[in-house]
Amino acid sequence: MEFTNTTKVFTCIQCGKCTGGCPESGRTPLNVRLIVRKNQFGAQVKNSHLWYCTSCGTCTVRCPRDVKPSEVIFDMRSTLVESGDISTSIQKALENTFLQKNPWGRARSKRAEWAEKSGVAIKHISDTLEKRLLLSCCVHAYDPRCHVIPVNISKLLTYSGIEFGILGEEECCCGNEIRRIGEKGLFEELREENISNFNRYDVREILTLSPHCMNTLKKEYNLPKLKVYHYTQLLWDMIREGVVKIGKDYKKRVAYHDPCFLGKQNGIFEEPRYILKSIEGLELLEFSRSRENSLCCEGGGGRMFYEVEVQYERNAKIRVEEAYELGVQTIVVSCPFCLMTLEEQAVEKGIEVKDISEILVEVLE
Amino acid sequence: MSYGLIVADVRKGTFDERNLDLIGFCNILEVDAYILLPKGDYDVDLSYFKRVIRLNMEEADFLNPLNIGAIVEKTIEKFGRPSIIIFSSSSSGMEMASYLAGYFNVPIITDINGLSKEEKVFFKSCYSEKVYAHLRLKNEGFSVLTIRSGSFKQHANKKCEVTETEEMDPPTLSEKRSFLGYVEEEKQEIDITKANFLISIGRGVGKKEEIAGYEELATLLKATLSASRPVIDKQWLPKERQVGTSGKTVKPKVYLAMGISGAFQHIAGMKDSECIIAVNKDPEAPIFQYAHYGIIGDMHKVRDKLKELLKGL
Amino acid sequence: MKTGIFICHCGHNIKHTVDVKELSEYFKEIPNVYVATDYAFVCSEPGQEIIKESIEKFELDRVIIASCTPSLHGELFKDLLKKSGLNPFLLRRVSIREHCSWTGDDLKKNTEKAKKLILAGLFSVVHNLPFEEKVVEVDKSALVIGGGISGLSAACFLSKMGIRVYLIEKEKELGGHVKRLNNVWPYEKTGKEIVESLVSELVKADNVQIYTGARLELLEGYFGNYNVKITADGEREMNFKVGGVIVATGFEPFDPYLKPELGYGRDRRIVTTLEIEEKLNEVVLPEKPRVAILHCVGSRDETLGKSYCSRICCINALKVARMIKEGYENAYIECFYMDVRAHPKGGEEFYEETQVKGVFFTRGNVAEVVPLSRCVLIRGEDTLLGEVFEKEFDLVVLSIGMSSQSENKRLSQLLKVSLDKDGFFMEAHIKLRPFDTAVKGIFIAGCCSGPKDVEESINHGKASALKLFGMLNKGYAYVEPFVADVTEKRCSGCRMCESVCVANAIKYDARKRVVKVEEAQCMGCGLCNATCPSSAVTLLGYSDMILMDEISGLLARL
Amino acid sequence: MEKGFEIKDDVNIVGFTCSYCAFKASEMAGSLRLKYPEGVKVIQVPCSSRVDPAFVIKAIFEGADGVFVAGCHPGDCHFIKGNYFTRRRIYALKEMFEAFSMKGRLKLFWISAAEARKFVEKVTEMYNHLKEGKK
Amino acid sequence: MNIVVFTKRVAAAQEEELKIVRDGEDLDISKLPFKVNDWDNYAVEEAVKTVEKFGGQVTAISLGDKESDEVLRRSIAMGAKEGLLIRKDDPIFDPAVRANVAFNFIKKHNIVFDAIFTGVQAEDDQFGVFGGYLAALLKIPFASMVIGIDEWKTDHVVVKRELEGGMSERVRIGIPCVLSIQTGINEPRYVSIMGIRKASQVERKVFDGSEYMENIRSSIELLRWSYPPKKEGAKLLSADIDSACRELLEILKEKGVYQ
Repeated sequence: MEFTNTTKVFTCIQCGKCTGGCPESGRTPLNVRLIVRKNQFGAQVKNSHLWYCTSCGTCTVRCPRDVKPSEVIFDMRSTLVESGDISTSIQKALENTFLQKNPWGRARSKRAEWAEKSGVAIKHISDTLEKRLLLSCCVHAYDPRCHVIPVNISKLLTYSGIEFGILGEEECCCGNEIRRIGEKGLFEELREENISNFNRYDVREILTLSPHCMNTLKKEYNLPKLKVYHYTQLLWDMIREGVVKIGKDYKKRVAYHDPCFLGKQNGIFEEPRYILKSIEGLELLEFSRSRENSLCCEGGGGRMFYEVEVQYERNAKIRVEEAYELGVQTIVVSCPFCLMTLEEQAVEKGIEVKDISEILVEVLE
Repeated sequence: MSYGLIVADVRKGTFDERNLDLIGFCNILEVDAYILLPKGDYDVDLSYFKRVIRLNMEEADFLNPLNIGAIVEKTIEKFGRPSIIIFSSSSSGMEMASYLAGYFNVPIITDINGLSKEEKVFFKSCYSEKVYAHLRLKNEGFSVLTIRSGSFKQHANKKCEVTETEEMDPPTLSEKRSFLGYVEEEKQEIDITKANFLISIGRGVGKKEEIAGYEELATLLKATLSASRPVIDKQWLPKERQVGTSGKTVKPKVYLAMGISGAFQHIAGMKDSECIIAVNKDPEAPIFQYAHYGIIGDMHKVRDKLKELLKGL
Repeated sequence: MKTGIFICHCGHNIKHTVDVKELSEYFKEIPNVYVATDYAFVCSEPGQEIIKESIEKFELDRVIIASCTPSLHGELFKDLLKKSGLNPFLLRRVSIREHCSWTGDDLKKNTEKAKKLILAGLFSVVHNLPFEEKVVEVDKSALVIGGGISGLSAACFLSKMGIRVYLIEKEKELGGHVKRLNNVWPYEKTGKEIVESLVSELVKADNVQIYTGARLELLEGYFGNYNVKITADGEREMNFKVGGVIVATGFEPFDPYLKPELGYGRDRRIVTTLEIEEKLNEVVLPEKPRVAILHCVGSRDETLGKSYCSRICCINALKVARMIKEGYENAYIECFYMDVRAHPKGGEEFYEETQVKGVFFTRGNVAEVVPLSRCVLIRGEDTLLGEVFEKEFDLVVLSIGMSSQSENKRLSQLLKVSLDKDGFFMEAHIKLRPFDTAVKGIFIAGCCSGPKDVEESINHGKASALKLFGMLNKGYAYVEPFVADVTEKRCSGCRMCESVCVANAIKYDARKRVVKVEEAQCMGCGLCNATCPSSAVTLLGYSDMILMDEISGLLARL
Repeated sequence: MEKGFEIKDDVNIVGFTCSYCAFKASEMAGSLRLKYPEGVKVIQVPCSSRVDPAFVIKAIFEGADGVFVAGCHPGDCHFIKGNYFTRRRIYALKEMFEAFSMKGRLKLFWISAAEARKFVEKVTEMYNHLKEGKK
Repeated sequence: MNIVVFTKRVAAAQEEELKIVRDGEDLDISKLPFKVNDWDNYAVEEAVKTVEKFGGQVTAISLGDKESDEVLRRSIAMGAKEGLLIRKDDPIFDPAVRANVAFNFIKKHNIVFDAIFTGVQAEDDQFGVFGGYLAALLKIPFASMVIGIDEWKTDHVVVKRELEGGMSERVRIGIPCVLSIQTGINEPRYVSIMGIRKASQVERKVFDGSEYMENIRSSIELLRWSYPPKKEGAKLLSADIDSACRELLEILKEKGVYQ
């Protein structure tokens, strides 16, 4: 496939910073720098190479010339999407998202099924005063394992008297992954649907449960007046201000895994660590690659729906192995994608993977 | 008295078991069962039928939908009008039935899986088994029906005292469609999405050495081996065997999941299978929520037992 | 009024897309235009002769030259008018080359446009007044801000030339960054030695005042007469007067914490070039140390807002490599670079020598530095091989670049000198006036205007000093006559102009209840003119009448 | 002129350009032989803040289809903050223009001395916009 | 090579709980999302692929309410030249009626084609009749369950038909003909939203469906809807491995995957 280039690629100086930090380059056929180089000349790029990118954003964050290599990749993917030449699993995810507003194609009517598990009364956003919207990711909505996250957060909020509401079956995929897969038209539609929902219910702030949703709402929705934040930020505020009190200890060796979309792309490193540090007995360890250098779990950028050609050691496995060597008992995450990918590998090593809210719920007074 | 005309479901010289459903259907409706059969030595108990019409034609021509109209015309000429003409809901049965209905421009109901005799109402499933439609025929002449296999075979229990066998010459055969032959399935690359029967193994398999045993089991059962992501990640099986959102979405007739706990991404890739059988040590494994049948037990033991039974057979 | 219009062909440059003949014919018909003529090169000797003759012959009192843009040949034509006995401010230049013949291809349309442009000049030149250029006395003294290598060099030069020098330095000691360098390439001298020789010279001189721990608080006035207020040693306040200023505030080393992926501050095995140069002997290394040197840390990085090349860090990196190699013969040293820019003279040879000495060079901007217990792991791409590498080292040296001095922002407000987007002081013109600022009498020296190496900084300091000296030494200065002028009769004393004047040139006369303009201080922006509700303030040279009639000319219907 | 709906070929734009930036950019545009419509004519002012709203209005009265004021990028003013005054003044003036449905006929550009291409881009864009509007 | 493809817009019910309302008289599908019938999607792709190879054009026809325009836009985005909508706002349940309407439409407008492609069946009613019925009305040859087109000549095609038990047969069919396309024959291309937006610029002709309904009456009466017998969770086989395995083999036999 031939690709047209975006303007900024011409300023690339081929320094290799993108490739060097890329969680996929070097182990898969992906070489970010080479893709940018070829894109400058409109040269041939093997289609499959584009799909290794996990959209972790490392290249874009670090690029000294602000070329935004990941955007270059998304643009090139978009050419593939427009031509219809994409793998069936990606195709399915896109068609599902078009149809049911989630990539799994699960019924929209079951979007808020998790709410029944919470045991607390959850209001629709229209019935709230403060118009604080709790927005779940499609993963939270349909993956039974991840239901626990919205459940925990709504319990914590309800017990602390913080009002919030949900959209229920009107909730719709945020489109963060869709844009990264290259389906710009669909992203626009999702964005429009979401914005019209926010407007209809006069939403004032959005509590996002997934860093992916937070990222796109903050950076790609162009809603400057809307306050968007991640639940770890709110939880830390609640702990700091004594709204929730930690009453029990958690005697485990714990390592926190920085999600790409929360950490390196949005600079939220401290809040989750503050939360963990405020728990008695918990020993917080750090991975060798943490914070800005955190290792991507490979869940984003469409990789959840696409199986790459080559087989190689998964980052999640590398992560779990380091945790094992460090003697970590629990890997703590704050992103549903990380939870799914890491847990898959961690089970074998006997290491637990928990969402930060799960730990918090355990140690509350 | 009017009769039900069964167009036999035959293929490669065998008389398919599915025909029993057609006989059972006639029995419930209490109509005489006539059957149309092509040339050939079929292993069939003819006493089920009131009348057997042997057509002096090849099986392949018999199965050509372009001929069925003329055949039925000829039959009517000879034996009067049937009240219903029934086919099984097989690949060729459906093909012939729809063409025949159009030929006479008569009503047709396909894939009937139940009926209420008193009301003369037929049931057929719609929206992938989500609902049944209750349908009644209003026409005066005959209608064409196709019957889902397995729906009525238990009613194929009435024998006729007298079975008349008639030979009949075929009508002029259509030249617009001709049978060229069966396609010998060359041993091609495994495509798990096309397999009818998948044995899928998961993390529970434990060691690479165990894989061979499952390959053997699959061969014995003429099944295709697939796997969930952890097995693929370890490179114990090639990538194209992976079931799940990031692998392939499959819809086999039978999906035998062994040692798969049922992660969300995996379930999404196989939940539409017709019949899911799960084998897992953990009775709490989510896969049991999606399975039709379950065995709680060690997957290796089940494997070995099955192999033993199969070899013993 | 008697006006002469001279239209230049500029060879083919104007003629090929503007019908110059039609122009001169057209303007001949206009009343008060005594001469309208076109000529191949008006700026040539014969061209000038035509103008001179015409002025004399027709006793012209206004001259319009329609040719290239006014910033070219400015002095030439002014002098021509002076020579012809006409006040040079009665000349009006109209740009029909840069703004007309070169921007469109249609001869007809261009000719129409040129007509309007000349017409605008014709309409407005009527209001031009015969100004006299003003002369003021200058104080032969200078303020040097910054006691680094370029400030010291400038101060030494000025002092030697007999200019009184006030040198202020914000740190407790003079010498800046150079003082910390063990080895100044290519002098093979220590920085301390260089600095000390300059400082001792200054200390000996009797016309130099040095203030350390000092900071500029106020600078008011104009070239030749600046009032300065400083605080020294934290509290002591001082006031003095200087003729000119040299800004030599230098740079700040790049803060490597801004590149968190490089792990600075997380492990003592990750250091900067400056640190390693200062305390190489304090670093404990194995016998065969493995050392990685990372180029371009904090340079050429748009995402950090530092898109420039710091120029010195490649040589610094090479220097550090050589230093380590000298201390540890068996050291394995690998430099990771994007491009090696061995700028100064001899730099390329130095690079080659370093390669010969066994230092490896890998092209690739290191992506990540991960400190582990057994080593420091670096990850990046060898872009020439197209392969991703992970390599283990005992020491990682970050060759950090230069950032602009954070103090510059405050100073730029005080001095009214602009900063560029990177926070460095802006030159008046990068090539033609590299030591000047846009403010007369204020010069820049050294790294405050952008990264420079030691040699360049010294030269830059001296050059600035020389330029300032040249101006101060005259003893007097011309002041631009295009200043604001108040018509007292119209002034209502509302003082709005005073409130907007950035140059503090407008003073309120409480007795007369009107404002007046300190001509010497006025910068001539015209904001007051546009602000005055009663049209009492006029910016000479750009008066309302001039501009209004220029508008009419441009929009005239022919 | 007539009538508002008359189709007019030439569009007249008067630009006030600061001598430290936009005027220099316009000079450079010429030197680079960049093309822009003849209807665009510039007047040099010492600083964009010299532009009196009366100039703008006069230009419109005398038949200009559009007026632009071009100064240094905010923060880069030679006179330290002249262009901030310009910005405020032109914004106020723009509101007035909007009230008279003349939005688009007054523009404020930030063009540095180095941005010759931007100068051409901006004036051409404005020219085309106004020309469209005429039709 | 002119190919006409019939394509239908259906409710996507796979993931949903279907609600039977008004005492079984009606199905509530108002809240369901709608999409193109899966089989038809393959048929459109196969038609487009065929003309890409042999030239000609694809015409997509949909019989349904005005929203069915959506599947026409989609077909155009995939490569169909034009889209025709036979608009009939009340759903037609009886496949015989649908086929007769299509027949009348083709006759009335004298639509010329080399082949008509349809999906094997529609996801909603799952009759699987339309193609064969229409072929018989048109008196042209027909093949169903087509999983491959091996040869395409001026007067005939050779197609592969899927049979039971992993078998398939190859038949030769004269042109013009009707082919009912089975899923899996190809990999339908992805149609991006941008592609659909672009396709919307191609005009789709709309015809009033009732004009083709003269003298057509349905002989099938839809009495009511019911739910199938409730499916339990996994039925657990014996705890004893030996008997559990025997039971399992029985199930496999019953399902027809193992003899």
